[in-house]
Amino acid sequence: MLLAVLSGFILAILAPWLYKVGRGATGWILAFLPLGLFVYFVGFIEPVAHGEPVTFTYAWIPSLSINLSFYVDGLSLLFALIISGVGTLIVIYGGGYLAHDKNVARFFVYILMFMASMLGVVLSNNLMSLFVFWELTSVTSYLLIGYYHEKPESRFAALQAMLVTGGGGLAMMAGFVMLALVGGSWEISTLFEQGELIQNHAQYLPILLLVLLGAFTKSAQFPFHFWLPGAMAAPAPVSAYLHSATMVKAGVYLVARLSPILGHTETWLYIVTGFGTVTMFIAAYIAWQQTDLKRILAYSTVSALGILMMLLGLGEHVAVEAAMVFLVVHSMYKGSLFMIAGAVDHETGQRHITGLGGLIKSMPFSGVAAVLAAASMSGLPLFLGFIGKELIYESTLESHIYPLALTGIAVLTNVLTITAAGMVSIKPFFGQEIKTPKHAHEAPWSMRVGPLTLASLGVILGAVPFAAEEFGALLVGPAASGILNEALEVHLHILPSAINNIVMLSVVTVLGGIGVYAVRGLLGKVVAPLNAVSAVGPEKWYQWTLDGMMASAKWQTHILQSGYLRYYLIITILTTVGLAGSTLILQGALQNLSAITMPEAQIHEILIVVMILCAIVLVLRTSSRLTAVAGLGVVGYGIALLFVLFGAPDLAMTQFSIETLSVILLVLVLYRLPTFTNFSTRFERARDLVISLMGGALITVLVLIETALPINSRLTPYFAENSYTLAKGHNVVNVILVDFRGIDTMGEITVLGMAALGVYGLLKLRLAKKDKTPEPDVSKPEPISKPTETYTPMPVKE
Amino acid sequence: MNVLLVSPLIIPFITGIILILMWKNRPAQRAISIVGSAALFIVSIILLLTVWEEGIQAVQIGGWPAPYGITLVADLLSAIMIVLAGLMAISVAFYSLASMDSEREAFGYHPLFHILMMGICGSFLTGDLFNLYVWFEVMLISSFVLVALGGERAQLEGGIKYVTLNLISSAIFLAAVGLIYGLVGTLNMADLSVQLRESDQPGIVLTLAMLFLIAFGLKAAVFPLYFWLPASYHTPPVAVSAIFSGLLTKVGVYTLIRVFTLLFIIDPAYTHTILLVIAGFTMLSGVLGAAAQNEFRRILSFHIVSQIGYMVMGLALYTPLAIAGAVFYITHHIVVKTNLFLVSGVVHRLRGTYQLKKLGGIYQLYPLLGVLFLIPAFSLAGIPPLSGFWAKFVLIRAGLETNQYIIVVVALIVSLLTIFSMTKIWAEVFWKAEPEPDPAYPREDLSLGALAGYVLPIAALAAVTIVIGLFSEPFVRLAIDAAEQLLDPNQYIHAVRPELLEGIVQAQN
Amino acid sequence: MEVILAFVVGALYTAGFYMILRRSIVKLILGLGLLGHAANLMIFTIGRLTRGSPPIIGHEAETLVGPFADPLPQALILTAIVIGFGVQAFAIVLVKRAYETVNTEDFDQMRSTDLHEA
Amino acid sequence: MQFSVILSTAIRYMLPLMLIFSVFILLRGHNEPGGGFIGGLVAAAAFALYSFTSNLDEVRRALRVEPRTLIGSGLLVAVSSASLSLFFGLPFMTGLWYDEPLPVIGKVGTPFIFDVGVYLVVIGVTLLIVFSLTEEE
Repeated sequence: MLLAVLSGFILAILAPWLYKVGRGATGWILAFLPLGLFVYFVGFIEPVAHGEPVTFTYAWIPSLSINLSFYVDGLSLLFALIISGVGTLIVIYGGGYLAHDKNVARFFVYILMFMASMLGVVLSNNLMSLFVFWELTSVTSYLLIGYYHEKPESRFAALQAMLVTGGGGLAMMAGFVMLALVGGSWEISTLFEQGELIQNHAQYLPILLLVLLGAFTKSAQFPFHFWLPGAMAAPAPVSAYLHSATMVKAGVYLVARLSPILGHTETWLYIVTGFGTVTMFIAAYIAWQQTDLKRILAYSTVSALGILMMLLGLGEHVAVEAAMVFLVVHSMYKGSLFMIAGAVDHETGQRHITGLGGLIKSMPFSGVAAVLAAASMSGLPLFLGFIGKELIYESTLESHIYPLALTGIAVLTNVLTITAAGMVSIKPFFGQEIKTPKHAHEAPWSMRVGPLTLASLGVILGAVPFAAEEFGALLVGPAASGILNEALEVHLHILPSAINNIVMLSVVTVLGGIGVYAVRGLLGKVVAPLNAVSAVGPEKWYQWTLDGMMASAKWQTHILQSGYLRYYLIITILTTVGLAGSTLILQGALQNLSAITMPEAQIHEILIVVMILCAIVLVLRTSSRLTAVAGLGVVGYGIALLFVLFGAPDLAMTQFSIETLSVILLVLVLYRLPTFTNFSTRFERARDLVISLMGGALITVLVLIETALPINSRLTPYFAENSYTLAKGHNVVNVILVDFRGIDTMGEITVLGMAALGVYGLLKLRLAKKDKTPEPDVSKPEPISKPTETYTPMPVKE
Repeated sequence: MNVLLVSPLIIPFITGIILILMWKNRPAQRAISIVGSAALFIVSIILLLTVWEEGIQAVQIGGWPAPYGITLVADLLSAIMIVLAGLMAISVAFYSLASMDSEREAFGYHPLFHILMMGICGSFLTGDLFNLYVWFEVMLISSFVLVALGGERAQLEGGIKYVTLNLISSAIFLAAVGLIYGLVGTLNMADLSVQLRESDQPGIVLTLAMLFLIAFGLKAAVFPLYFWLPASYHTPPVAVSAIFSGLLTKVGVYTLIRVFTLLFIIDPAYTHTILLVIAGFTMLSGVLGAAAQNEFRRILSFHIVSQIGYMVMGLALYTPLAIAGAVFYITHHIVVKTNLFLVSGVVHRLRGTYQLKKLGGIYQLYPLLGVLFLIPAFSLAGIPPLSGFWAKFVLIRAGLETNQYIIVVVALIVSLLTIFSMTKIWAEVFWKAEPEPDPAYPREDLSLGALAGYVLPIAALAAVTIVIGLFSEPFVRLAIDAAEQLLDPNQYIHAVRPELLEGIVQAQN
Repeated sequence: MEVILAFVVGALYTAGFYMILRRSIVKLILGLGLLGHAANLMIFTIGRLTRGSPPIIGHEAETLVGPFADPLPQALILTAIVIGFGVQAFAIVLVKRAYETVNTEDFDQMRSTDLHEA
Repeated sequence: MQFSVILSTAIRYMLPLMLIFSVFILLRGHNEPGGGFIGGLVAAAAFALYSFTSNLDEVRRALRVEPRTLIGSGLLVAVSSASLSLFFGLPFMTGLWYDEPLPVIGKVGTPFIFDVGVYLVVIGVTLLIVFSLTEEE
């Protein structure tokens, strides 16, 4: 099983090399993998239908309870069959569709990876491995939508899809984690037993909302549906596969899969059915107003996804059954129609239905397939779509909430769906022939196999009683059982046994559909004013969010990363003072201040202190840099004197020599630089002084508090004891430096060495002007150097 | 153990010294640089395996017992960090051979690089607070020089901000070390752990904790102390940016983790809540900064900030899983972020610019390079099953376990924005059609084979990312073990010197 | 005396902070110098002061006896002074080069690396 | 000019004296105030003064080695003295002492050799900075 899921990834990596060998036939060759997988999954039908679900577990990250565990029951099997089956046809179709595209090898890489990810989603039993595959479908979808990546609209659509589904995915991840924490397991099949516990938990609602957010975004439910029509920027095979038959169904799958755990509550019913209903109607309403083949199909897909959600929300036996039948119906006709739309676009260069007509002559195979698929889509009798529609009406009529309203909306939706079906089949292929940009001719065989197979399957399952019965018993029944977590027998009949309400509804629907199709032009004009509403629809919300985010990003970055070093420093100092100061006060450390004793000092000590203070003032106030350097030197010497007085001769010697060296260095460097220019305003200076005083005060307080406490050095007695006896030196400071803490000194001389190398490098290395980065585009300020050092009122620049 | 534990210090040190002595011999310098980095990498792996097998290792420099001498300690966190340093050293050293200009090589690029590694390894290994300051300075001075070496205008402007703000951080750190010695009279971290827990001045201890938070937070580039990073990281040659972006800020994160699991644990409800707030703002502010940028390396630089937030979040949540998440996040981030910078260097080599506006069409011409970008980029954005996803997952799970919903929401939103800005680079540099060539930016169409010196380290690091993602179990296990050690400071103290624990043991009895 | 020096230390920090907040790069260097002095004096003060009596063991003695200045802070400060000197020397030259390249000592003319419009 | 001639002559004679003095400071460091750091500064100051009064090439000749090499060798001496103990199975930097005191120097051990390394580095660093700056002018 692991190999079955991962084989797609492996083959994907090999695809570019295979392409070098296979060239035009690569599609046919690669199709053997999905075909093989399909056959492999077919082998599961019997055992799963008659027995227990099959599980496979492979350890992945046991420390986090994440396993690659797979669970094959009717539900996952049905999806796996759709994915591998349609996948086979798509790979063949894609090979033909992109035969002349230079990047077709990449297409194969992405599509195979996608298929493998999708299989992973529907087969995973572990919540996190499901999520891993789920995100992989988003990523591959991103790459596939952006396949024509040099077109800006492709990139835009890819990003939109990624952000919407990715955002939902992240919410879903949080939901999964909470679900696992509440339910005590990461394995879905184990969580089935915890349904009651979870539904009564305080976190049930957040979990439900988060998980549904993931499902709704993925399955393009209103108001997240807008990314799907945008995703039509992808090549046709991608739309046919991802955006009709498989990926968008992942959300449906998830809702179905988690029904036993999260479903069957009031909340669930209202939310899932509610969103589903709104989606199915709104999308169907938008669909028939489109003229672009792919957009019509995209919106009708959204509508179908809405129907599926609505049914799963209802959660009754018949509703679940209806959902599974409709799922298969939809995958077949929509996959087929998307491929045909692609073929039409490919062979005529035109995909607006207003520019298409009478193609049946030049494209007979595609035309037939289109009609068959559209008939299934319309739910005409003897097509599988009919069975699906009947079951849908049965479900809505049995609903616990608003059965009539639901049924009414369902009828309206189906009426519009029939209209759309007509628009994508009748309009392009029949009626007056219209000249197209490219001379129309039939698509190659690789592009015919898929639509024809899928379309005829719809007829076979819908018209052959035996086939329908087996389909119901072997696939739909087990799948529905998986959703309900109890065995359910399903019997499908191609025709209803008696004329009842439901049949009447069907008749009304078909008649309505034909009627609307006939007057759609007129109707379009009537409802046109309503469309102003869609100008403020969800896609706009997305754009506003994005723009708002960008604006706030620019704003905060402009404020924070202003480029003014002094603001950075001010923020740093204020943060320090704020955090440390408030802690000092809040944690009650200030009371130690009462322990301070009056200072006692000798006169020469006072003198030195006064000298230091004067020098500080001098440094602050002088406008001559040499005076300032001298002041700094005096401060240093003053401190050295303090070292002498308080028993630190080594320190004093070092301080003296370093200070001298620093002063020399400063003078050497600075005497070419100008006098200080006073750039700041009086306000700024006052502000900076206050900030600095706060910083200084913080340190002073800390020093005062600490020096008032008794010191108890744990180290010094040891040094006093052992410097000579063990380390053989009389000068304890020196012994500490070269022995007790010698490694400090090693670091210290390394710092010195590197600093010297740095000085050398900075002064000597002048890169030749071959550097590719030009000077940043900042207007050169005029030099402000002044030759003299006399103090004159400085220009105030701000 | 004596030799093993000091070798991450001695190897880069001796390598650096030899490089200084062979100043003029460029071929020899290049060879020695590679040998030295390889040796460091090998030793680091041995060290990690030893620590994992035998527990925390400690050695007393000079044979002076703790707390009187300086202790070098390797617990799992340190050992992991050293391995990462080794891995970065060898990859970037290799990359430098191809990408570094001969002028900078002639002015000491190689020795500075190795001394930088020495400072980094020293910071990871030391068990003494003042000694940590010294290693910080070794690391900083080397990084200062590396930032500025070459003296281009942007380097100098960015360099001044980098130097100034880091010096402020050092000044605060030094003051805090002084104050801590004044309070409890010791500098050994194991000893401090005991003394600070038993201090009768919790108010002062917490105040000092704040000072350390500022000092290390600035080095780690957390909000609102990160300004130096986006101002400077995009200015030096790309090999330097790469090593800085991967390793250097993580030294700050490492020290934050160290002091807030070993030293300042008297009141996590106070200190770690502050950390959590900082983490949230750091994530958000960093990613918004990235969203506002239009230059390859600047976007990456702001992302560093954002992701530091995730690491701090792990520390702030302060549960075994959360800390494991932080450790795993660091591991993943260092590999991935370095790699992204290395990729940006290749693009720059081909097109002469980092401006998104001027770039495009790379994927069409260099699909392999595109893949090599996508792997770390998606990993950074937390796309499963790459390494970044597990890192994010663990943190989010830890956040939900402790009911810290706000930070989880922030983390998720930031994650989405990360995807946004990573795809921005992808779309602009790789997907977009190539814009009209600008004569100001000379382009060179080299084959990737001709750029093997660039591509090989990138591919190697991408492979590491994939391995961490697909075969995560040992890495996760390692992170969890490291976290368990960190949350039990007494293990650390015991490894340094069992006698130090006496006070604690008595108190507990 | 510690009390007095606490205020001197505070004054040094205040002056240092004030200087680094100026727009002139030269003042920045001076400010960093002041901050270095401040930190050193602070550690010295915090290690408590002892008049006279350097920590040197007499020629006849084997251990330090009587009141003596704490040698450890001295060793730390010595290391810090030297490191500070190295870093400062580099910073000075960096500022000099920046001045020559940008041709101004005004920090507000040195924002190009931060502006995202670039 | 007269003054600088006198000074440069004086310095030429003072140089050896100052160097001897610097070694003296280095040697007594372990027992009295002094040590490798201050000793190195004194020696460097001697060369620096020399360089202010004579031309740089002459000073470089007198120095015989590049300052950079001095830094490298100083670091090498330091790390070697520190690593020596590793060969005896002792922790890094453990002091090893030659028990018989030598004349003038006193007891010799690895910490002392380490201090010599410091001395060399300090000379190298100071001179490298001073030379670079002087050549710059």
